[in-house]
Amino acid sequence: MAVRGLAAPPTPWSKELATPQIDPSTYVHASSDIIGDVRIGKNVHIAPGVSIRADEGSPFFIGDNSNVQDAVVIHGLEKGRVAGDDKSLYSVWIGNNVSITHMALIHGPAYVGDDCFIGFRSTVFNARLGKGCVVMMHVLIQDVEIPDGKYIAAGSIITTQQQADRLPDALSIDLQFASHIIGINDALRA
Amino acid sequence: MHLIPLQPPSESQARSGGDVTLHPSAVVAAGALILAEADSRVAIAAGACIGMGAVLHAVGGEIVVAAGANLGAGVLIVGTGRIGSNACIGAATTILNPAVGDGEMVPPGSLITGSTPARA
Amino acid sequence: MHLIPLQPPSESQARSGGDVTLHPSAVVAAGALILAEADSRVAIAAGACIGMGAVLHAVGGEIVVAAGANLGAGVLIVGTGRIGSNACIGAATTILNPAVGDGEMVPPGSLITGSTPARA
Repeated sequence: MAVRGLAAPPTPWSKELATPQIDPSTYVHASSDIIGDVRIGKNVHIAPGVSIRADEGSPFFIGDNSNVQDAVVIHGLEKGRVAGDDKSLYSVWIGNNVSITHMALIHGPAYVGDDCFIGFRSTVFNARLGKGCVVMMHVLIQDVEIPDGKYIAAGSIITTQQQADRLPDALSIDLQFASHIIGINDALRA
Repeated sequence: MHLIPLQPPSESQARSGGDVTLHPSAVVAAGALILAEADSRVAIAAGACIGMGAVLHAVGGEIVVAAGANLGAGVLIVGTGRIGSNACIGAATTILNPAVGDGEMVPPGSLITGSTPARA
Repeated sequence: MHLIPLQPPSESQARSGGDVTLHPSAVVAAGALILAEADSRVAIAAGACIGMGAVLHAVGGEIVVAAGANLGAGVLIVGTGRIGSNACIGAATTILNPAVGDGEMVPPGSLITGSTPARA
């Protein structure tokens, strides 16, 4: 069979990248790929098949007790930074107690506040997501700032600030659903 | 429809973890990830095709991919349930707790979650 | 949990099984899966392009991809039939028993079962 070219050529500058700083209490599955200046806090769970590559945009921050499920991709554009909670600049900031579920894509510049839930296969790119937001599945969030505590319905495409400003608040039923999905992955943490 | 971009395969191998049974005639493309939690299992029957970068993650029971079923690239199956024989799941589809009938066709990019809460 | 590789690593990231004929000038991207069941075959003609993560699964006969046809990433083709010469199948489209004419353009994300196209 003729197969020509590689889908993802190796980055020639990889050897010069900073080493990730990962708290010893954090679990990183052996099949996950974490490169560059990535700072990961306490009790974080990085599931199989996750790719966190700070090879273009960097650094990345992932706060305590956050959960990154199977096949999540975290990457950043070379240009564009967000202010983290420590006032420093990051390509990707992910706060504490955040759940990034299966196949989600967080592409910097991006800020995801504490206690957010990102549903299956959703994308956050060039955006700021306030604390406690519930993003359901198959959502695209791009070029917007979303206030704290908002609910983004499955399949939404939020790409203008007007849309972002009109989002409804997350309800307790949404938070219950989110914790149900998070629970699905908790067994792996043990 | 917003088409979710497919990720190129990060590696040429597919990987599995936990109690995963793969029939010798089933085929699995590059970058697929098949995981069964401690109390769960995944069974993939004869002639099934699992596309590039698909993720199957069994939680709380069994995921069965029946004979001749086809999962397109980037399909995500989570929870417990069955993909019927000769069913086709279009690329980039997400299914929570699947109940896909024999020969059923699921359009690409679909989101099927039985238990999403209703909002007032 | 240790992840067990499902297949031995191969140089090519595309996989084929069964009676698959690929013209030397056809190209197949990474992660593609081309499978012909025991009684079936797949024939890919000169200059055809098979995109990343595409799945071609011949069941009950032959799948022909004619000269110069282009299948986008994540396309899923199942059953038996023909993709006409210089046809273009948009990314993530699913087709059961294809009957795509020469030069025909199929939008990305389509679901085509029988001869009735349906948009996802």
